[in-house]
Amino acid sequence: MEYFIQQSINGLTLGSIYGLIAIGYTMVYGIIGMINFAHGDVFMLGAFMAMIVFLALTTFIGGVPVVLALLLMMLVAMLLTGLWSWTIERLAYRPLRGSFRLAPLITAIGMSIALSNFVQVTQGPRNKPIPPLVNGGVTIYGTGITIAYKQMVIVIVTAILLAAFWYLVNRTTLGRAQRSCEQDRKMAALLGIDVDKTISMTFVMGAMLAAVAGTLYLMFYGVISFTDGFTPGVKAFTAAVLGGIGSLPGAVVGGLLIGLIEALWSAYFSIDYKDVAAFSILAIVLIFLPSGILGRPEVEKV
Amino acid sequence: MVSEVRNNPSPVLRVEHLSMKFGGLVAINDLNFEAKRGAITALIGPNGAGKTTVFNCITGFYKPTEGMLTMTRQNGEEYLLERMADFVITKKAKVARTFQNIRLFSGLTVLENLLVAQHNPLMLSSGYTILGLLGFPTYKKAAADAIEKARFWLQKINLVERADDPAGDLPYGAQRRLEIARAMCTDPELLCLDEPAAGLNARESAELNQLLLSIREETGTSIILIEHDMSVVMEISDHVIVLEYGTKISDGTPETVKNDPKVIAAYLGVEDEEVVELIEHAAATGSDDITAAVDLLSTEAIQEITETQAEVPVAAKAKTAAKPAAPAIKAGATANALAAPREGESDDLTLIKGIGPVNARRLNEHGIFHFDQIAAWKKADVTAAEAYLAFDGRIAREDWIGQAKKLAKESQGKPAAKKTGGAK
Amino acid sequence: MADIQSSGQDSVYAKAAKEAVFAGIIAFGLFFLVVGFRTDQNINNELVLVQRWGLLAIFVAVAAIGRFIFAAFITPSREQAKLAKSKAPAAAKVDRRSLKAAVSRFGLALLFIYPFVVILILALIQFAVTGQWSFQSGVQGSLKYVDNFGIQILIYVMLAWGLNIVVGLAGLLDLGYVAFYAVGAYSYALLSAHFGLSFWLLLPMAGIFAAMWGIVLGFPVLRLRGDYLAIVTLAFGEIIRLVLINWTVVTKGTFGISGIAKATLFGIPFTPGPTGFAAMFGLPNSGVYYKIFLYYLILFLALLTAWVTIRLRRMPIGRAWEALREDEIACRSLGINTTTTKLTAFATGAMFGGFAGSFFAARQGFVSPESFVFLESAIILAIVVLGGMGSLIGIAIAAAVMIGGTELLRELEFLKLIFGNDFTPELYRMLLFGLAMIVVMVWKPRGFVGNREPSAFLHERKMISSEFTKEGHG
Amino acid sequence: MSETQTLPKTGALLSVENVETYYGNIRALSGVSVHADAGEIVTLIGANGAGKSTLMMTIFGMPRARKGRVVFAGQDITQLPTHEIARLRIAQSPEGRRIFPRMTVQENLQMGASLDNLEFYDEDVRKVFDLFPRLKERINQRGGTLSGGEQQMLAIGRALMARPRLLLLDEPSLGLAPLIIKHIFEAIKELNKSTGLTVFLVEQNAFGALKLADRGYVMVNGIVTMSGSSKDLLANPEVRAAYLEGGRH
Repeated sequence: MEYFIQQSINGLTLGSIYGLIAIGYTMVYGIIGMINFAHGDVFMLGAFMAMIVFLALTTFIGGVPVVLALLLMMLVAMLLTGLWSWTIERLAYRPLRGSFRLAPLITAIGMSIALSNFVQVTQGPRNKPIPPLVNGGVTIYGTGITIAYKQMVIVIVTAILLAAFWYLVNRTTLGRAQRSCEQDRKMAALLGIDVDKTISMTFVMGAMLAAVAGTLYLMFYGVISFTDGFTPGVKAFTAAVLGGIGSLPGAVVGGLLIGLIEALWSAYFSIDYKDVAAFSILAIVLIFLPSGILGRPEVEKV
Repeated sequence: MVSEVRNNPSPVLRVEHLSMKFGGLVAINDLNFEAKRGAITALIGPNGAGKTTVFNCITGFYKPTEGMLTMTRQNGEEYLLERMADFVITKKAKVARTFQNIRLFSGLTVLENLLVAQHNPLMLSSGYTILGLLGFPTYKKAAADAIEKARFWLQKINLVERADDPAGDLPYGAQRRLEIARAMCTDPELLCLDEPAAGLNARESAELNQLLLSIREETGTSIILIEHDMSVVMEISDHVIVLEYGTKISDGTPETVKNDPKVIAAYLGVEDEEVVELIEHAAATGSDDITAAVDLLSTEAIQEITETQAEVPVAAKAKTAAKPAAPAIKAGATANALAAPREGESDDLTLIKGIGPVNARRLNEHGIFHFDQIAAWKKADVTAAEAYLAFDGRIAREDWIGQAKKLAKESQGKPAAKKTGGAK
Repeated sequence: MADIQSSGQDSVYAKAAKEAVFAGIIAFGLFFLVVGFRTDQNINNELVLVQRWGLLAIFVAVAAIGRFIFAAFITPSREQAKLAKSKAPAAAKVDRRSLKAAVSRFGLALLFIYPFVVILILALIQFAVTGQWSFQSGVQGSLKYVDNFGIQILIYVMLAWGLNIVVGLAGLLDLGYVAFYAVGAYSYALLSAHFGLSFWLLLPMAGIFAAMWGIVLGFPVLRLRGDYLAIVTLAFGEIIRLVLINWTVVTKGTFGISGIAKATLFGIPFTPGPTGFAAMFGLPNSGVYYKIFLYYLILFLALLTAWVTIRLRRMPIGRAWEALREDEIACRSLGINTTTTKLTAFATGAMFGGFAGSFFAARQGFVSPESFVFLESAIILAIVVLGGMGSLIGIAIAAAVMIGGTELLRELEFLKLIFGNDFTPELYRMLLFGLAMIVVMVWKPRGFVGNREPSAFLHERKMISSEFTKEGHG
Repeated sequence: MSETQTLPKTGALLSVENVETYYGNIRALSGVSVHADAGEIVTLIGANGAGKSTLMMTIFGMPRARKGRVVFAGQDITQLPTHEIARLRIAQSPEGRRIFPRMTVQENLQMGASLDNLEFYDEDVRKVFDLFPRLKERINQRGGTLSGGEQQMLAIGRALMARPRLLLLDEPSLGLAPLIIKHIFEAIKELNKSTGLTVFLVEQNAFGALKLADRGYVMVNGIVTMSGSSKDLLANPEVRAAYLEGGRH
């Protein structure tokens, strides 16, 4: 039982990161019906930015309190990753809006390839290790279950962000504009909503969450490389689809589920096949629930 | 063959206790009706009455919540449509359909659209592709036959010339016809048409009626059609079923349906008491047609408007309303109007750029049939014509008179040319 | 945009300058961290920052100047061209069909003589440089060109043509196509290693295995629509790769399987020994013959794919695929079983992937999961879309441009003379590939050849403009 | 066609001049001119597919007119982005209602309110609820779960939240019971009388629409074939014949 709980905690930590990235996929999909393949690489870019900010802090300022460092890393990464995402949308996706549906998918794949190779070219192909930021953890009294502080940071930051995000989407004008564009873009425009701007903001918000996920990922694993966009990206995408693409709570649920499946499968069966398990469960869920767990069933209009 | 079908009034389709619910919404509620073999059955009703949902149940796109749909083929085989997958219904039970918002394969050519419809027999003759791939002659012959069949239907719908153009490039009316021809290429015994006349102009509507009648005559196919619009239906259908809010409110011959107070109420958006009044009025005036009721209603409405505008005595207003006094429409407004076209044949006025079929027909109604008539128009005539066509300044701008002069000269010069021009 | 006409040149430049400044600021924000700093490892394996302000300045300047040129010159001229185009009467139509026929005939002829042309050209160059006529040196030198360009491009042409059946004709988005390529490659590698079966026997078997996998994977997922189908195909691609990595007992995992038997020319092996090809025809020993043989083999396989595709398009099944892409509901209303139709498309596409896979194994003599990553699926899909879905010629052109172009970058060693010895053009290969994908797509969203050729005609075969064709929902 | 178009009628709040609109290659409107003066109710009647809804959407630039122009309150809005047209306080209750299905009634109404000026919000909501008390009962229900009539009321209410100078209504009677239609039409009339709201009404239900409107246009296949005062059109035998066939000729 202890083992199970321990593994579940590990799974939830990982799942939180997936969930944060998955929100970016699901929001973009919800609003323009496009799979933003470059999102995983935007996440990787966010992690790189955080890493460079960290190095800049230690190089130019010296000892900075960990909390402050983490906050700064997150903020700068969010800001600049948001800017990247804004630019990507503006250059590679917007010109293709309303045309052929596969075209933006291809530019997204192209963007994904270009981004990861851009980082490789400018930052070099090797892994980038940083010294551990957050050490130690607590053992739950009377059990062997330990929770690392960095796990706590991840879960707490994710929870705070999700709450803030939920507020933004459900209680603010921007959020309302976004939801209206998601449900009926044409009608939203008829009501005076600047659809282009709203879509841009969606990309920026998704990228900001991915940047936070990147920072947390960097903090957790202590290393990042230019190829690290793909696997978490695909996992997060899987999470978004599993939860029901287009649904925000679905993305979080899907992320946590994928994290749990991975952790538990590695614990009880085989660590080698953890990804196979995640993908297989995705396929099985979709066969029985063709729109994911919390997705809206697609009504075929005749 | 056809007469045999006529004399045999067995139902081709029986719909019993059909209900369809979407969540809490009841789209169809305990619907019962029969479509007779070889007959044209019309399903009418206001928008949102559930007509298309009935079609979707018949053709298997929706599984009804309750009820039974029985299709009886000519060879006596019976099929329970509610239990069959959509494509099997077309393949085995021989029910074909068209769609309200035309669903052609817009990137395939007109011909290819008709070939796709012959998929199942062609699949067989190509030995499920394998024999065809190896170049067996059976497939070659079948493919040639399929093209011949397509050509037959293209001739029927008057689209042979455009066989090699993409279906998406056809004008709206032609797309509607093509969709019917495509459905016919599946050799159906029951053809379900969803608003086939929507968006067609008068001439196209008339052609469509001819096409449907000839389909019934020549192939013995039974037809069920959804129409929004009663007048089209009245011309060709043998049997009419009226739906409102998913419930059948009337069922019978066009004549009986037409005068059913419930139907009138559903279409005019008036309440039942008013309808009773209308019926009584109709009976009093001796008119058995719904138009009498309409006349009464509109006269009342005009009165109402006039009263709200006040000042002018009511009686006088009612009088103006009684005669068609729209300044826009004045029959014989131009000086040289004719009672009928000379030699019974009018020129094709649409050859004048800017007139178009609608205006040509309206001009005909006002006694203008020939190019030389337009060519002879004076300024006053132009003003009058513009008034009733609601075209301020267009006649002069587009130089109809100049065009008409030229065309009149041409048609006089070589009478043979007129024929070809008219045929276009 | 509309006010360009009225507001004159000055304001165009002013506007462009404003946009250039804006672009510069954006570029500064984008590149400030990732270009302005470089992270390097020091002797203790710790990361240190290297500052590169000069490079950052170049990036910002390029963005600003580029934007200025675009806003000041390119956009207005494009607007004008558009205006002129809409005003001018429809220009005389080029007879696209005869042009296309000419291109395809010429292309085919070139493909057949390509190895010899290469040999001849190289020999001539040799002759020009050294004054010695040495046919043999041409033969030796041609190895690289036949292999890296000829065979490499043709593999992608074949794969893209295979995927085209699924994506271009049936309109089903398959993001895991490389899985079938892997099935083909491993079928050949394993069966030839364990049972010693010959290439010619295993080639069709690999295709059949891949097709079977196509059906097995396709059956449960084909009722999914659109992007759900896309992600599940991606997942299956990944599952197969992961199984190949982890099922070490059979696949040897990431080490891969090496020493795979080569293909033979109907029993004649390409070995240096006395029974080998070279000895048999009295030629000096060389690896080139095998490459040339492989070149013709893949050319044959690719043309087989094209031939089958062309034939199938005129069969009911091919037409049903295209109809499915246009409108699935209408298909069902015409009595077409859309599930089996989709499955056949999936299986046929997979089969050609399998053929290509077994060829790949025979060519490399080595297979490992590394060759079957998602990126490969993405590249193949990109070629299909860039070429113009459904168009065989367009796809071939796209493969030649994209694959040939990136291969060409390997050849740019001379750039080292300019940028110094640290410069490795190969590093930029995939970066440029990705950027090219974006640029081409934004420039031509319908791909190089968007027109569709009808499968049957009554009077004359007219090309169908891409504005009418749809792309399917899946 | 010639460049010298007819001048807009003086005092017209909205004037659509010789507009041509295409969907792809298919021409949906071929030279349509209509106008609405401030304070009037104008109706456009015609059959399914005649192009009525296309005209409504063309006013908003979706799709954009290829020829002709749209002028609102003296300003040429033909090329203006859709959301900026909406911000000129032209509101539309479009074809098919287009309620946001996963937003509550209240949120739907909020969407209608001008985003940057919420000072009248409470007052406007109250007015809408006065007009359609049913909506008040359903305030926290999601749009998608409302009945057809309620959705129609919500669509009109949402349009009114923008404090429109011009209200475009596309088939408000579609699929509704006669009693509800009557109610909605009365509400429109009432608004027009009390606030001088200009209304442009598209209807298939020619009879009801003409009864309500001051003037009317008849549209057939993308062309306006008749126009005149409601009274005249009601008296016209062709229009009368069209009652039962939705204006087809």
